[in-house]
Amino acid sequence: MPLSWALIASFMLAIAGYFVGRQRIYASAGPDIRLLHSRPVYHGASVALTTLILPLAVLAIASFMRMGGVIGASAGPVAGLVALGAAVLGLGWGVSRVGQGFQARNAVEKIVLGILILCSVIAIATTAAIVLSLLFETGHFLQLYDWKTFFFGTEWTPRFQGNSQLGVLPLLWGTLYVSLIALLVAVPIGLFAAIYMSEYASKRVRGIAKPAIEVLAGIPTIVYGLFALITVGPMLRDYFAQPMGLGNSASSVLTAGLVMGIMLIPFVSSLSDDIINAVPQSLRDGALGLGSTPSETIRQVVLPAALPGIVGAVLLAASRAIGETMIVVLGAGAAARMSLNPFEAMTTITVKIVSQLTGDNDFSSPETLVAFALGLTLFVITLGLNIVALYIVRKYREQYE
Amino acid sequence: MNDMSVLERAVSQQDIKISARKVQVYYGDKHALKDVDVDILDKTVTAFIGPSGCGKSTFLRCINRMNDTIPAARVEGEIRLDGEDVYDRRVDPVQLRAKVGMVFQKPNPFPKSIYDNVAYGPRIHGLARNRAELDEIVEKSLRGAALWNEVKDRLGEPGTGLSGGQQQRLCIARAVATSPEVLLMDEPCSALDPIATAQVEELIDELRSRFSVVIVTHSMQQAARVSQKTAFFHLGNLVEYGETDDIFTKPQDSRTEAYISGRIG
Amino acid sequence: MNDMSVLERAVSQQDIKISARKVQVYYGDKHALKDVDVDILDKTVTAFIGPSGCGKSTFLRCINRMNDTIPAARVEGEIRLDGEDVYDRRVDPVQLRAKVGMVFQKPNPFPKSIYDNVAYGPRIHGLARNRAELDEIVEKSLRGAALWNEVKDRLGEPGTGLSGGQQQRLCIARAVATSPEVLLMDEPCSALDPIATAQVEELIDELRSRFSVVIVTHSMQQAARVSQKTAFFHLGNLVEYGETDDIFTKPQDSRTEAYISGRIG
Amino acid sequence: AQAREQIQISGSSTVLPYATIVAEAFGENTDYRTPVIESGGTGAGLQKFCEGVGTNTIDIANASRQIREGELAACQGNGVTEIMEVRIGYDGIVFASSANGPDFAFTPADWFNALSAKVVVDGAVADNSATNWSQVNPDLPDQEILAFVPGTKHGTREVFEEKVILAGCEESGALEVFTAELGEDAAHEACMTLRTDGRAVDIDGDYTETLARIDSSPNGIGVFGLAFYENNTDKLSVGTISGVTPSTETIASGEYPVSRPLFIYVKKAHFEQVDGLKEFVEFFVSDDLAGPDGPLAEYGLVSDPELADIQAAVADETVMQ
Amino acid sequence: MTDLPMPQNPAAAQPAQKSSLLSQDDRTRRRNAAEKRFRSYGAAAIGLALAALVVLMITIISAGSGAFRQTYLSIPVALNAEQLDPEGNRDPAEMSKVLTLRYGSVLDSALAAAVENTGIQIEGLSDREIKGLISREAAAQVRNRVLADPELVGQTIELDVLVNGRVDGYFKGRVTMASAARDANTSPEQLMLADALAERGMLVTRFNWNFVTNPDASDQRPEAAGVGVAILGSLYMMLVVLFLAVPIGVAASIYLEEFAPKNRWTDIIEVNISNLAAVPSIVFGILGLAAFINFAGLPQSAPIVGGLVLTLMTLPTIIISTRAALKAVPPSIRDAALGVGASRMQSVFHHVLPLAMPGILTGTIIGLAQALGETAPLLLIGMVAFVREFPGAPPEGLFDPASALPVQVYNWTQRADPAFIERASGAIIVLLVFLLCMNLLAIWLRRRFERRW
Ligand SMILES: Nc1ncnc2c1ncn2[C@@H]1O[C@H](COP(=O)(O)OP(=O)(O)OP(=O)(O)O)[C@@H](O)[C@H]1O
Ligand SMILES: Nc1ncnc2c1ncn2[C@@H]1O[C@H](COP(=O)(O)OP(=O)(O)OP(=O)(O)O)[C@@H](O)[C@H]1O
Ligand SMILES: [Mg+2]
Ligand SMILES: [Mg+2]
Repeated sequence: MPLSWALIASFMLAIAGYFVGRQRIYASAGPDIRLLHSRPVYHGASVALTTLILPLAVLAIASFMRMGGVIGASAGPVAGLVALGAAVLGLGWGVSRVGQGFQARNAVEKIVLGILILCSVIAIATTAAIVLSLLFETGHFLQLYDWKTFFFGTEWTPRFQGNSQLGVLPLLWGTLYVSLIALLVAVPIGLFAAIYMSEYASKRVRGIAKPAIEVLAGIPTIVYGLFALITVGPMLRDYFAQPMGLGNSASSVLTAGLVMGIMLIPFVSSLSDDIINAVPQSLRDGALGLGSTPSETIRQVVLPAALPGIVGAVLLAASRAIGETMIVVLGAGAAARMSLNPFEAMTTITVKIVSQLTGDNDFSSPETLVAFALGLTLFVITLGLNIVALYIVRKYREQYE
Repeated sequence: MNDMSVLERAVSQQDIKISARKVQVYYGDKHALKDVDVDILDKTVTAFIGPSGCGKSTFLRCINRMNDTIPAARVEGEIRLDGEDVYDRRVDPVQLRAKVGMVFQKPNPFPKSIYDNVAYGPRIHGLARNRAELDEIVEKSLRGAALWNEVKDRLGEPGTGLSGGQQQRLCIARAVATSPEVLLMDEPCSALDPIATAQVEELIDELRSRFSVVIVTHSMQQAARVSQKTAFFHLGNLVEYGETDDIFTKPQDSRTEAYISGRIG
Repeated sequence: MNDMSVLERAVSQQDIKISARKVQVYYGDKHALKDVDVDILDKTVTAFIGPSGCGKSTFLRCINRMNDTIPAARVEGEIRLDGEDVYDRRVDPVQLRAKVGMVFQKPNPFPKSIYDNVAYGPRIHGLARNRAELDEIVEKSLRGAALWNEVKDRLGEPGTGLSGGQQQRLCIARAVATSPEVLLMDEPCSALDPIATAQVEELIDELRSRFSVVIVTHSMQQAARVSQKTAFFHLGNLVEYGETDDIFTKPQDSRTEAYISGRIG
Repeated sequence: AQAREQIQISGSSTVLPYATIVAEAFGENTDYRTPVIESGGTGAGLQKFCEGVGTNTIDIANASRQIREGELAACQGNGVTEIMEVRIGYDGIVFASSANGPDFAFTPADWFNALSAKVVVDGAVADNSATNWSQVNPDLPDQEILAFVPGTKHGTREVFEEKVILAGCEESGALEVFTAELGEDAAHEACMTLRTDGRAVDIDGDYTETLARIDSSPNGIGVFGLAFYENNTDKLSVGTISGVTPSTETIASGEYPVSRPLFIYVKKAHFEQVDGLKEFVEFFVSDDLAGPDGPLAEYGLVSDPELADIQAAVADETVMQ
Repeated sequence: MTDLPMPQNPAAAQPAQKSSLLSQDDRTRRRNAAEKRFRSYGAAAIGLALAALVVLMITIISAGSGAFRQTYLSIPVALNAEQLDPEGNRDPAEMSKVLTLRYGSVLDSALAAAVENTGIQIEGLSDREIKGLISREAAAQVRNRVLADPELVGQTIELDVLVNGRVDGYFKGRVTMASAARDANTSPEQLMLADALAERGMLVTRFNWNFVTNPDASDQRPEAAGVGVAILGSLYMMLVVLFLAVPIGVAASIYLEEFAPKNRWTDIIEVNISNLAAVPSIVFGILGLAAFINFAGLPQSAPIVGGLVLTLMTLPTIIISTRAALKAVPPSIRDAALGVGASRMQSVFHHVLPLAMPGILTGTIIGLAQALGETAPLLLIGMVAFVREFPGAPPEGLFDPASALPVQVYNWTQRADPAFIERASGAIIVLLVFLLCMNLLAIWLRRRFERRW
């Protein structure tokens, strides 16, 4: 493992560099270190960081070339040596920079900023990678299948023998319907729970209720799915759908939506609770001092101030709803259908992505490849929704202090 | 109108609006207010003075039960508004606070437009029947707080974008707009320039014809100018309470004298 | 030492510490500060006075580039500290702010202990070699801000649990603890009682021997008491700037006169 | 490349239980490590299989159907050329209802008439309006029609459509009417299109889900694998097809019509690189395991009557053409 | 009101306009009713959420607690030398040629002998039913023991063997005489035999550590299956997620919220991140397969790949909640820090970040919880698998095949033998305990950081 040795050696050098940097600055600072631009820690850190960055870059490039097949496995030791050399170089350079005039804090902060930027780039890179990995296969799909039928078809009946109807509309409808119901459950409950926890509940109640509700987010979705299948579905059918003459399907959009809503409660409640809690007390005092009731204060002052964060929480919940599979499969069934009746079985895009990818279909047939097209379509749709949400938040955003 | 209020003042001077008996406040273990007894008269301006940290704000917050919002705070003793104990279990703090308005020491405008800031109270208390009436209340309150001219063209802008002094006047306007019976003002003029201060003092004088006003101030001059009664607090005790003129000219307690003459803090 | 500082003051009186030329500030479309030209001397107390909303805080925040944090704010013109343009691209605003300390209009203690509030600046600037030195700095700063006696037994408690005036003094102590070259104080005494005010004024006078102090105040008396130079702002303009005595006794501009005599606001 | 110690297998979830039984025994009885068996569907398994040759690709793909032309082409395109196809036995597909309900004796025609979207009424094509089994066939119980059929992702669906519905279509004579009206291709399709009014419920999950659905809708009849049924005889009662009760024997003899072969596909190129791969394949089809008395048959796999041929082919490392 | 004629007696005029504090006027009453309603909505919401939790918990625990108990049979087994060591030289290499199948027959005869010795008479009890009493795992158990100590051959040893899943289910109430009558895999006679053995103390049901420590077992041996490998796999993945997702997520949020210029680009990034949260988890699996396995050449079924995929999946959750938390820190705190000469970096790391900590931890809790329970993306990278070998110690172990707890649940719910349903619920309990341990730390931390300003 020459690479990991190079890595460990670089780390050792960096640690050494830290102490050397500090030593040198104490030595060169003269009697009063207060005159320095930066504290000695920063000088040490700047040496350590410059020592580390070069070898890390070398190793990253090397492993990337390795993956891309540009270099073979035998190049490992060479890369290790190069990395080690780079570390030594970096150390030398770092140490040589240390001195009275050197703005070590700025240098360190620049590097840290660089790291922060790199981290945010990962999010972008992920998106790019997702789009790329979907785009390629979607292209294959569209070569095999007519795009008009895909986008505007109202029927979804894949067949093993080919000649399938692969219209996205019924799936899209099911996705929106299920998510809507889930949000109708999760948002009011979650928001009210958050309000109660942050504004009314005693510290103890909050200390227990909040983590307890968070457990809901951690229960595997298959448990929810079975709950929907075994308990909620038949209950809805026997007590609502059949008496009202709305059908006798045990799996329904409503079942899945209700159960999914329960799962999403903590997404809304916990995040909103943090945000509401962060609204300064002085705002509450202002409203209470005018004789408004706590609920008026919350509705008219606290919630508007917390709005951007709450919208973020709701969006997150909506996102989970759109991306959920197990609950829909077990709760709402697998039938692609466009209907307004919430007691009928329907299905969602995500479910079909999973089932087409994990089914027994020919992997190069449109029936499998459609999963990628579905993924991309969903991606674009949620992108649109997010843009709208951002716009709305911008419009209603209120800044306090 | 002014004549009338003068007349009125003369007759109602002696009505006790708020009476406090043996009020104690603790913040956790800290005994912040000790045995405060005071009678605040109706249609009178009462000034609370005393060194920083002596408990003026604390006592003010007791009167309209704003201390309820501080978990660590504990109030003992009795405070009566028009003879009714405000800490009675049946009392609704909301109704109490509607009657006893408050301006806080740190300006705290809502993150809403200037208009909505002022209209907030009238709206929740249903003081205006229609938009025109509401507009009128808002304008009157802003004028009273000497802010109208500066903001009349930007009523829709957020209140948080105002300068410190403007924010404070906005908060005064907001409090006045609900027409409380008692108005508690915690250093309302500390961020204001002399002219704005003068305007606010004028407003206070005008308010006095209708409500009782309690004002915390660090400026002895201001206390002398606006108040009829003055209470001097020191280290959590109400040391002396009486006619403003008496307090400033012939204080009974040596600590009051020391403070007024600038010797203790 | 006092003799020395008097001596020193005499010789360095004329050193220009900060010079501003044609400073314009816009908040979005709002032109908040217009063509401000001013020279602030070293080892001098300069007072900014003017009606609320005239731009005093805005100008103060320009000097140490705190306006950088308001996205809507745009600064034009030139401000030089010791002859160096503070808006130069090469200037590190952090270093600038370490040299030019600030006390804000609204007290804003960190939600940390009182000790940590004061010790924060010295810690990040490495002003203390060890805990004992740090303790000393904290104590000295708190004493200077006239807060030591009130908090010496509760240094570990959160700074946000203090009374308004105590918070303000805590912020002063925090600013003083970093030993800046220039100290900008935005209405530092507005929440303080006369005694604390007097102590802070004393502190300012003491600081003057080492730094340049700029203070925004609404109290003409205070300006007269502590400052050697006074600048009068009105509606975003610097109307008049000169020796404090001159401004108060023989103002050149009619607006200054009107303000001082209490006619415009 | 370096050798790998552990065999990696991927593919059909129908084959998975058999593969795990073999893998467990293989790990227990040999010095090789127990293979890792993923389940992700036949398609995904074959796709991984066809990704290429080398130790970071899988060695065996489990399949509940034969590899398709297109897939084979993709394989070859990626350099996976020497593929061994090993049939490990047959999977029976059965129809079962709640154990508490009446027993059913079906014919394929009953299924066609109950579930197809279009049926022949009085010699003309009409929408299916049957609501009870007794309307389809007076011999069947008077129970509401509700069938839980495998979703379109399952290979079982294909078998169900071809061996039950299409057979029933033909048997009932509907195919002729359809052909006359719609033409040959469309007629096949029309036969196999299931009704969408909620009487034929697609199950995208697995047999446990079907079982749970029968629990909550006791009128339902589900499609199961033989092995699953045999493990749950206390909850299910199986229906006969044309008078034949499904069992490993009736399926092996060909009496019971609804079954399909199961396969594993093996990369011959990995015999060198992966420890014990060939031994594993041989172990899989050995009499001890895949024989009629072996644990696989006991679990529900229908042992291949031509097992000996398959053993020979494995021993010879015969690859597909 | 000032227009009123001057009242002679002010006290008399007052009551007309003054209301008592003790009695509420109409409007106040209405507002208070609204307040009560609002508050009760809140309480009801919490109640609902907690009720849902309780119902789910009860379902899980009642279904899964059985997995933690297991029935064993202790019988004397004569290890017949002819069968187990045909060569007779006690050479482990030779003896290992004997398959478990042979051991099965040794056990069968031991069992038959044991039943005979006890003198239990049960009408209609067949040999097959006696044999079927014990698990198939038993043979492997004996074989391992013999191979470890060849000298045992020829002796008679006392063995504790697992009983068959149905019989085990009978002692846990899952199987009844009535269901056994219909069940092809057991029979009332077999259960009666088991009852008789239990009376004699040969059959005991006791706590089952093996469930936590054993690896998965094949479909024929539900009684031997455990979640050992899955726990390790989940643990490894969570370590990867914790060490990657949290720092990266927090760093990205800090950059976007505190440093990035507010322009169209940051808007795009913002939208993009919330959109990533909406990407179905299986798509991350597609990505993981393409990027980490096919492109980067990481091994199949490895926790490292699972961890990376889950990291990408949880990042948006962490970023969104962290950004919201950072946004909620009042600007005056930043001003205060900048005013004493702290750099922006210092103001963020010294003041803003600690204040945002509760929100960050909430995001972390929720993100990790989600990652811990996720199956779909693991489907495509080969972690939804039957794995019997334990992965090694990290860091190398991260590259060994492993499964994960939700995968184990998913797998077991698909298996035919109903005994696996109980195991699956048991695995869910383990998963929840795992989750709870993870959360407790975060919750404790969050409590320390929580404050209002
Ligand atoms: N963030 C901001 N956005 C928009 N306008 C602002 C902002 N801050 C201040 N202003 C406006 O700029 C003008 C000058 O404000 P500034 O805070 O400098 O006044 P000031 O002289 O300090 O007043 P005060 O004595 O009341 O504090 C005011 O009209 C104010 O409304
Ligand atoms: N929330 C709190 N928690 C703990 N102690 C508090 C709190 N609020 C105030 N105190 C303490 O109670 C005492 C009285 O505070 P109070 O705010 O009433 O003073 P004040 O008279 O208003 O002073 P100032 O003029 O400075 O505003 C002070 O010592 C203060 O430190
Ligand atoms: Mg106060
Ligand atoms: Mg200001």
